[in-house]
Amino acid sequence: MRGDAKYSGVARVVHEWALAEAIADYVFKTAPSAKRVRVTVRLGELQAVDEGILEFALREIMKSEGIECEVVLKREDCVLKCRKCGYEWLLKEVEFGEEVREAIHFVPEVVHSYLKCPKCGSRDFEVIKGRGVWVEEVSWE
Amino acid sequence: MRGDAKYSGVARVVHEWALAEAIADYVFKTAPSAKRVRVTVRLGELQAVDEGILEFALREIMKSEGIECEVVLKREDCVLKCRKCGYEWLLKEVEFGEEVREAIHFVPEVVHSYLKCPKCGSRDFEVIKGRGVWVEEVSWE
Amino acid sequence: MMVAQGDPRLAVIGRRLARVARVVPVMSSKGGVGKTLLSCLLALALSERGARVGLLDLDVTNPTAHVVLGADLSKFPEEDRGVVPPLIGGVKFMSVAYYSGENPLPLRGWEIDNVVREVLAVTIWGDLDFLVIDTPPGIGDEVLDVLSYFPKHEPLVVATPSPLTVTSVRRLLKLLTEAVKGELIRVVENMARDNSSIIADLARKFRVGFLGKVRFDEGVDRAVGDIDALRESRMYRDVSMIAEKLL
Amino acid sequence: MMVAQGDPRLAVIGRRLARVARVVPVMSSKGGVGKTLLSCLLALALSERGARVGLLDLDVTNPTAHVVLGADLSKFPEEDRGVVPPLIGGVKFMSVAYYSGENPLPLRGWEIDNVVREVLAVTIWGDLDFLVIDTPPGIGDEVLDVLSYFPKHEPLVVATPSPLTVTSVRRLLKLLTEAVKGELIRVVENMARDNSSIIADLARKFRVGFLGKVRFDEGVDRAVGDIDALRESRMYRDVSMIAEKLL
Ligand SMILES: Nc1ncnc2c1ncn2[C@@H]1O[C@H](COP(=O)(O)OP(=O)(O)O)[C@@H](O)[C@H]1O
Ligand SMILES: Nc1ncnc2c1ncn2[C@@H]1O[C@H](COP(=O)(O)OP(=O)(O)O)[C@@H](O)[C@H]1O
Ligand SMILES: [Mg+2]
Ligand SMILES: [Mg+2]
Ligand SMILES: [Mg+2]
Ligand SMILES: [Mg+2]
Ligand code: NI
Ligand code: NI
Ligand SMILES: [Zn+2]
Ligand SMILES: [Zn+2]
Repeated sequence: MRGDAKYSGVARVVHEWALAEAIADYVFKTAPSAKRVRVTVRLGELQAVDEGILEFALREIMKSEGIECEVVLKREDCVLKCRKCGYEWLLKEVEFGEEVREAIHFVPEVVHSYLKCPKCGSRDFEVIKGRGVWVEEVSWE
Repeated sequence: MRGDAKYSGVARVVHEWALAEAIADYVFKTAPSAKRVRVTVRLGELQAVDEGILEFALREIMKSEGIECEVVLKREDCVLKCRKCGYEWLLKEVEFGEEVREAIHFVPEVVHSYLKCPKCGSRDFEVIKGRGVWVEEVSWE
Repeated sequence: MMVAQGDPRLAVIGRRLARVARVVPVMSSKGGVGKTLLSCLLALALSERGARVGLLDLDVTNPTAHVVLGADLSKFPEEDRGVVPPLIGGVKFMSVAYYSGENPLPLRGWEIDNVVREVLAVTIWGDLDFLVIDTPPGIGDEVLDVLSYFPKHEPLVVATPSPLTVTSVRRLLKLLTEAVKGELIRVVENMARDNSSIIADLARKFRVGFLGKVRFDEGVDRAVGDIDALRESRMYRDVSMIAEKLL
Repeated sequence: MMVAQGDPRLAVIGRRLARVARVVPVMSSKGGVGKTLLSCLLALALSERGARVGLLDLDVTNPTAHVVLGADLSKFPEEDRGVVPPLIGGVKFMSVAYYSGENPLPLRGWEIDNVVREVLAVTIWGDLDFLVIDTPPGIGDEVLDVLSYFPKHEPLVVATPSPLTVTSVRRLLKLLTEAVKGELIRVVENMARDNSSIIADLARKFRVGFLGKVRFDEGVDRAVGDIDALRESRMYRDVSMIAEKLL
């Protein structure tokens, strides 16, 4: 799910919940006995995860496990680079329709189905920054 | 070719010559008009390139192009890491026959045909350091 | 104060598969031996026998299982705390094709690995007796991901009795028998035309199971895209007998 | 004082291909359509017509061209300022199988990319009229490397008239026509059994060349591994006509 849906009702149904569970499981595995943690999550522009929903879901899951959790979300701009000709460009310069953005939201790599290098036309480009969800730091005492 | 063959005669026939040409072409492309360069090459333990032959070939090629070239070779130990179980080990701990070492010398990735993770048996391991030939630095004025 | 960083998706895969009893990746280093058709028919046949079945197309850069099943790609799967694979012919079917459509999806290996992680992290299978996985030819990221990320699995190796297939399948069996117990690996001969025993012998040599032959069925290509027609094909009857042995 | 670092192998590829007149990657996103057999027979047929021909097996994790040609893997290719591909049936043949033997070679995509770079950097082809390249199914690292590293190439797309192949080939043609001029792309129909025009129509739709049909040849599998027998097969006669059109 993308966009500015209201959190409370929607948070239970959208797919950001699954990503929040992944982050939660990552925290549980990394710090199995911690009762207070801080988790910093990097959110790549390409996947366009709904920050509000992700944060809400993560807090709910942590609360239900009795863990006090500080959530820090960091947006990362998406940079693309062509492996054929070396050209680098920003996702911001690209326009996609709503359908395509939704597809990329679920599986960011399908950007290769909808985008070509603006300079040479190759689809052999890399998302060098700003793909999706990454745990930048879990810290605990 | 591997091992301690004598340089002068052998250097013209072995495959290290092709790698030296690659390094030379890299230098020509990087610094097309330079007349004096210094090139630092990292040599991964896995490929077991003959340093003497490589250096000899590189000097010969550079000389024939009228370029003064300082060659610095750096050996890098080979470290392997299993993607399945996370185990890390050193190539030094592994024993291969002469045939296998020769095969790996030509195409280092075929190590996956002859080696398994000593802990879990998986072939899904990575050469995280010390694969082959890499130009660490070309510098010129 | 301790600190760690990494990919959260791998951490959740165990939870996603917690209620999946058996994982059956359908494999063969050779292309065109019938992995996709067999995966689809096997999933349908298991489901017809009352099993709760999921089917995952992991041939990421060339997905075709949706063509066999005639799946509707025009809308995205529903979301419910994750992505819920649509029911097709009684089977929960998941594929990257829902998102790539019929466009090319050229990907480098680490991008394929990313797709596999993403799909495994967000797909909500629920309770399954079988998760059947269609895989691509070769031994690249998709196949290594299946072997490395799934806590347990029972590979089904598809072979045809041609010399190039036998070469490829021998390499795959060597790899699989190193990592998985022989009794959990099973071989099926597909497109059998006579009573050659070359594939059965190969299975015996590697001490893995042999589930029998699926005969060459001239009509099956015409049934592609239509589940009812597939269920009436001769190939389906043969695959149903393989399904019986798996149950 | 300026500084740069990087992979030297990519810098030398142009030099290695400098005396190669035409590069013909044999492609098809679908497996089992006959890419390998066709690559081998095409190389043999071009060579028989007097062309200087190289054949490179880039199906890195599942090489099989050496099986078709009956190549001897027991010794490494000779070295002469690089690796010199052995002559087999008049064709300079290079494959990673010289080094991996018949062992499994499971590789991640970036490792495959490394193999391609290494092989392209050290193989000394010399003067060639044609370099034929066998490629794996899917659209992964090997295929992207061919499209990105070769300064020029003329893809030969292999298709069979089955619905799953048509789906896959359509995706590949879409990708290829974006990057390569239509007149440099050619389609061959393989394993043709009747006079269906589905593949010819597909080629027309994408405005690429259509080189004709190679008929299904029941006997060809028995000829695998024996160049003389291959040259006597009916498939070879059909492929020879394709070769004529390429010359
Ligand atoms: N038992 C069979 N009888 C007849 N045709 C078959 C049979 N199994 C597979 N095929 C055909 O072989 C081709 C390749 O099958 P596919 O399932 O796509 O193979 P893979 O997934 O291994 O590449 C398809 O056209 C399919 O219809
Ligand atoms: N024209 C043909 N007639 C009969 N059999 C063929 C023909 N072309 C290919 N084959 C057979 O089809 C199978 C797959 O061929 P192969 O060249 O390995 O395909 P690919 O490289 O596309 O996977 C082999 O068993 C081969 O002998
Ligand atoms: Mg890419
Ligand atoms: Mg590996
Ligand atoms: Mg398939
Ligand atoms: Mg092949
Ligand atoms: Ni969502
Ligand atoms: Ni050497
Ligand atoms: Zn470009
Ligand atoms: Zn391990």
